[in-house]
Amino acid sequence: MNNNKRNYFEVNDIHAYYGESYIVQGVSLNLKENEIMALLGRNGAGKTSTLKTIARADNPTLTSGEIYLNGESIHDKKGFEASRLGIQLVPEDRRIIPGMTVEENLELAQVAEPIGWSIERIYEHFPRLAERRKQEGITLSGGEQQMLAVARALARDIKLLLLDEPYEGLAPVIVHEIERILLQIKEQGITTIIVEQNAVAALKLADRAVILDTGEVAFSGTAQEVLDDEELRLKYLAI
Amino acid sequence: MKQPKINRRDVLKGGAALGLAGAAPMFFTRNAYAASYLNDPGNAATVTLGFNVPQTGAYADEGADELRAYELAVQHINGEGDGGMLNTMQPSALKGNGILGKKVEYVTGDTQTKSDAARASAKRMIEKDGAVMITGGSSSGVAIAVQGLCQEAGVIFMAGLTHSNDTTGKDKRRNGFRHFFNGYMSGQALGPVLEKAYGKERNAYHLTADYTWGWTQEASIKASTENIGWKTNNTVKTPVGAGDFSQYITPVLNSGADTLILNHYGKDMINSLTQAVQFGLRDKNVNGNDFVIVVPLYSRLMAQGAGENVKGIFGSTNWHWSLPDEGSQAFVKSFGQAYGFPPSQAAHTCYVQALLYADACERAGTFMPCEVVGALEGHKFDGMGNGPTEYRAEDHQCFKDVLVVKGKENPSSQFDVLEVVEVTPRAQVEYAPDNEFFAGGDLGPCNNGSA
Amino acid sequence: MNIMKSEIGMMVVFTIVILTMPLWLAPIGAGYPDLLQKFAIFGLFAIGYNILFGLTGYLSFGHAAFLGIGSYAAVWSFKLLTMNVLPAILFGVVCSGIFAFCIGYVSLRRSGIYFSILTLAFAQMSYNLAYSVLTPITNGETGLQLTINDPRILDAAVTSATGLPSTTLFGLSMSGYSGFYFCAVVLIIGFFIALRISRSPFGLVLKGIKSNQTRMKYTGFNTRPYMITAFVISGMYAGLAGSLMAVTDPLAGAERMQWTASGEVVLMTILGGAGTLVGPVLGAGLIKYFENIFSAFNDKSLHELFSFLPEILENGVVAIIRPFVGEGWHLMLGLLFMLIIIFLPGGVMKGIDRIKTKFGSKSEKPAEQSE
Amino acid sequence: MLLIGLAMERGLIRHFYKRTHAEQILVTFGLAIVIQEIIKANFGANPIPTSAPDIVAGSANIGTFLGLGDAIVYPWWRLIYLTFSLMILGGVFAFLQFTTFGMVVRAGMHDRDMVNLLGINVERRFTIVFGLAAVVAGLAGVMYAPILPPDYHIGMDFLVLSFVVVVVGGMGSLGGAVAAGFLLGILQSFASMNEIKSLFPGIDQIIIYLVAVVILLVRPRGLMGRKGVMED
Repeated sequence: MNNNKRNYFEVNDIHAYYGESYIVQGVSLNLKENEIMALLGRNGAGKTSTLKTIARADNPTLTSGEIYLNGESIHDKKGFEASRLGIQLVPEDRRIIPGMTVEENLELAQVAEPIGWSIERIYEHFPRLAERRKQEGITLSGGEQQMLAVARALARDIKLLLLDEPYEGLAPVIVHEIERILLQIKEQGITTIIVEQNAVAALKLADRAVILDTGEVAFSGTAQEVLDDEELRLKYLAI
Repeated sequence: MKQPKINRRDVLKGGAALGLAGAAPMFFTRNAYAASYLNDPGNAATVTLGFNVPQTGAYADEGADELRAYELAVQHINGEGDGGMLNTMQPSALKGNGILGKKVEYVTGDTQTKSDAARASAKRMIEKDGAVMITGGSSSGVAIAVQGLCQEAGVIFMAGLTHSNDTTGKDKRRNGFRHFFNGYMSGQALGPVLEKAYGKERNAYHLTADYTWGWTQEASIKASTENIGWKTNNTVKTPVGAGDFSQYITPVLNSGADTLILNHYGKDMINSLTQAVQFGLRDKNVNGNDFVIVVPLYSRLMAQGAGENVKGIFGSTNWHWSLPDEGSQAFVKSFGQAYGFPPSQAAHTCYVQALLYADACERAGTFMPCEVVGALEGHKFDGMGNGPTEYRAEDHQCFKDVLVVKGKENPSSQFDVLEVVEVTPRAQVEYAPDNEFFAGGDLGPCNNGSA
Repeated sequence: MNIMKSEIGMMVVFTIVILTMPLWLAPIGAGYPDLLQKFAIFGLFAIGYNILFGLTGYLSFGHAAFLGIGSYAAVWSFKLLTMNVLPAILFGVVCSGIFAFCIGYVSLRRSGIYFSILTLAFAQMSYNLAYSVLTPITNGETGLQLTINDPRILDAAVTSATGLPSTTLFGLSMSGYSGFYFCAVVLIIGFFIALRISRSPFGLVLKGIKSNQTRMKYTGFNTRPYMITAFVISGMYAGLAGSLMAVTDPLAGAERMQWTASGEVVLMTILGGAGTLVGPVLGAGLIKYFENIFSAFNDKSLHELFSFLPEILENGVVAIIRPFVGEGWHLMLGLLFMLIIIFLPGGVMKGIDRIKTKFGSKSEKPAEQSE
Repeated sequence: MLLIGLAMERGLIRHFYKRTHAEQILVTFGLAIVIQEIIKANFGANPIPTSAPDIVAGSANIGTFLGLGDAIVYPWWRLIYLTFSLMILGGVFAFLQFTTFGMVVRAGMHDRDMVNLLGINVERRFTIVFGLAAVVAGLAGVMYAPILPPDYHIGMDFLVLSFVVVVVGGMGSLGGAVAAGFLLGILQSFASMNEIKSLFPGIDQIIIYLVAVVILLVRPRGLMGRKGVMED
């Protein structure tokens, strides 16, 4: 093992398919511990697919490339193994499990080792969830569901947090609240990749930024560089 | 085997199709090579018979037993084995050298107990394998469907197990023959026995499989029991394959009936009987009568399936292996030697049908269907297990003695589940060809088919 | 492979292959009229089914009902009107079309498995009623047959030697090979129509529904009329197949409508390759071949088949094969399903595709492959 | 039964979780045919009579017991069967509702992928569930044998019906399946009454399917079905 030569988190030239369609076409990334990266790009650029591939979800299928986290190989693992190694995905559609209460949704995250925050601690940080603990998860409002999805990730031990469109479809007031939560997470020093349509909001949180275009990396640099380079933003982000 | 040949006709047809597409068939209809009748074996050394039996589905065991009987019959006709009923059949023109000097070959098919599949399978035997006669089957629907097909195609059909009045009633055909008895005969045979055993004062409740066979049997049994003075409390139709009959059995308990008649066959009969016994019907006493159950059509295979529950229950059957006559014993012996257990009534009727057909061809001196029909119509024979028998010319139904049987109290083996109570003489089950249960059909002309 | 891309080329190849079936199927024992007719008829049934399932992805589990209705309608036409097959076919197609509209109108209110169950329920109701209560119309278990005394008001008093007149196309008897060629021509026409449908704008809409119904709805597109049309068309194909069954063999039985019959066409389509044009025909042929040929083997015919082998080997081979044929042909069929579904998820057509790509020839996928 | 179920799942079914529902149904159907034929080859096609233990033979006179006269009789074995199935039902319900394992299974039914991404090996748990399902079905079969003598084809008779019951009840809802089972059973018995049949001939033949249609039209996901199950 040559752990020391690798970055904390490293993605080398991954390729992935949804059935027949070639969707991630050779993406490479790397992150240092405690770093936050914004993964940007237009609709269909392959951002969500990249996150799902890293989390080793059932779809898309990874065909080649390597993923390492903290010296452990991820590309040869299944989804549940990746999660046990510390990769936690907060999916864009939140994926709160229907038919289960808020609390059960959190308990579900603590079935498998290793466990992160205790449920009490989560309730302390998210009093709104504590109030609704017996309510069915999917009956919550959009913002509350997003909170629950983040909380569910925190209930597991996180080495790498993958946030997919945390602000999507939320009213501006709620966006602020989620933003506050994400800032708290940043304070915790959790290594994070955030995918967001709202590039400015993401770049506020991020240290570094990567822009994807049609399944490939088009730019890689600091968050500030993207904020400063209007041409780049126009070309790839249309802002 | 001769089947995978490409003969000149096929090649011509293929070629014609290439060139002429849709118009092609005009030139190559079957009449191009005219012969006197369909599938004429001509100068060939062999003749092919088609055995069409259920190999899959609920009657697969019955079909397997029929096939065993056919294989045995072919051996005997060809002069192999111990000859079985060939030695007891009277009169017999069979010489043990095949039929008309031709060795008997056979092809087999699966009816699946579905009319469509049975017809497809019979058509294959006729069109591809050149069968001159089709026989077999284990249900009336299939028998009637295949009989119709054989009539249209122009080959002889010797029905296997089919008990519906319609087979030789409203759906009778000139090219089709039935050795098996029918629902009406069951009723006629059972009536007196039931009267003797259970008296004149009975109140009967019918559960009837809701399709043609069930209806004809119900009507036949109802008529004959009402004839001996019984009342009919109710007649209830049950869906075929209902599985759980409890919702039909519970109303019987409070109906005031003291007799349950199960017009079911196969799995339905096994299930309804088993469940009726479980509901304690047989332990009841209604109007001073012990409650009794009657199963008009018995089959040994079904009786085996119902196990203990058949004990003491009356029914009728076409034939049973325990019959002491010479013919039955000869058949049971050769069947037992070949397969290690006694034959079922389905096996018996199929075996007999095969022999009767062979004998008729021998007597007619040809395989030509119309001549064979002539040889079978009105043919009287004996020594085949049912006493003196006649193939009545008017409807192609065999008239012979019918067995009334009862579930045995102390079976000595798994095959010994029925005991013969009475051999009802033929005169008692005979009826006029225009009997109301059989009216409406027409044999029509016979068909030699076009070669 | 360009020939497969042009419609004309494809039609020519298909026509030749179908019409020469008696020739090239003879060596494998399938070159006799009844089985050839069944190939054509079930091919047609499967093509029609594919218009619904292959294009839209809606899995109907009750399509056999339309087959049965087509058969009953055709036989009634023979009984009441004339032995000519054209009115019978017309009548069969129209009746099944009307039924398909009624059932489709209700069933298409749901999608996915609920749609499947609704169609299954309708078909099972039809089957149960046809088997028992509707016996005056269907002749129940026995099946509806012609009788000598049928009125046949349009036919002059024709009496045939068999006692029963046979079905005809203006005097040409529809049994035997002429029956096959008639079915084959109908199959070719049906295939052509299906080809045009799948490449028409209508076909594209259906494919769009398959890939994403919700998205199409969001774009303000009302998919329902398209779905109903597809359902009715495929029901009419089934009715056509059903009436052809009656044409080649004038009998209509209730078991044609049972769920197992509906299941059969699903299997045909999937085995051959759902969504492809040729696949369903291939699947239909495969299943009918198994049903008719494999079930016919017995000890004797097997020994004859392998008599070219030395005796010990012969007995060995027969002993191994025996459980899978004759009364065991269902076992063979079950294994075949499993093997194809496990190893060739796209059906036989997909398998052929794979072989093509494997063996060099950088041919593109045939255009009709929708996936 | 557990072992057969586990073997089936490990060997075949698990490879199909990612396939379409149609393929899942087809492959299990193919397997059913194969198993059925193997049974036929070994035991024949005839039903095999199976009697209940002698000690519980006969029938209970419920009527007398409830003081309603002696007109209501019910076989002991059916009563035992009823009690037993209620117990099993209760057991399965408790298992699914009150254990962590059950929670995971319920969650997995709705969203396999997400549960997987929470570090839970869903596949392994589904294997166990499949095995348990086989055990429950097997127990049902064993208990039912004295009522319905088993033959090789018996599975097919129940296949379509159980499919309809599950969907009408609502996919993924145990309560729904139970409710639908009771509802259809009672309606079937009701429709089998002579009074009803004389009013609507043949109603007993179609009542189950008729009710299924009505329920699915009124309640799109069955009696207690939930959004999201089996809809992808």
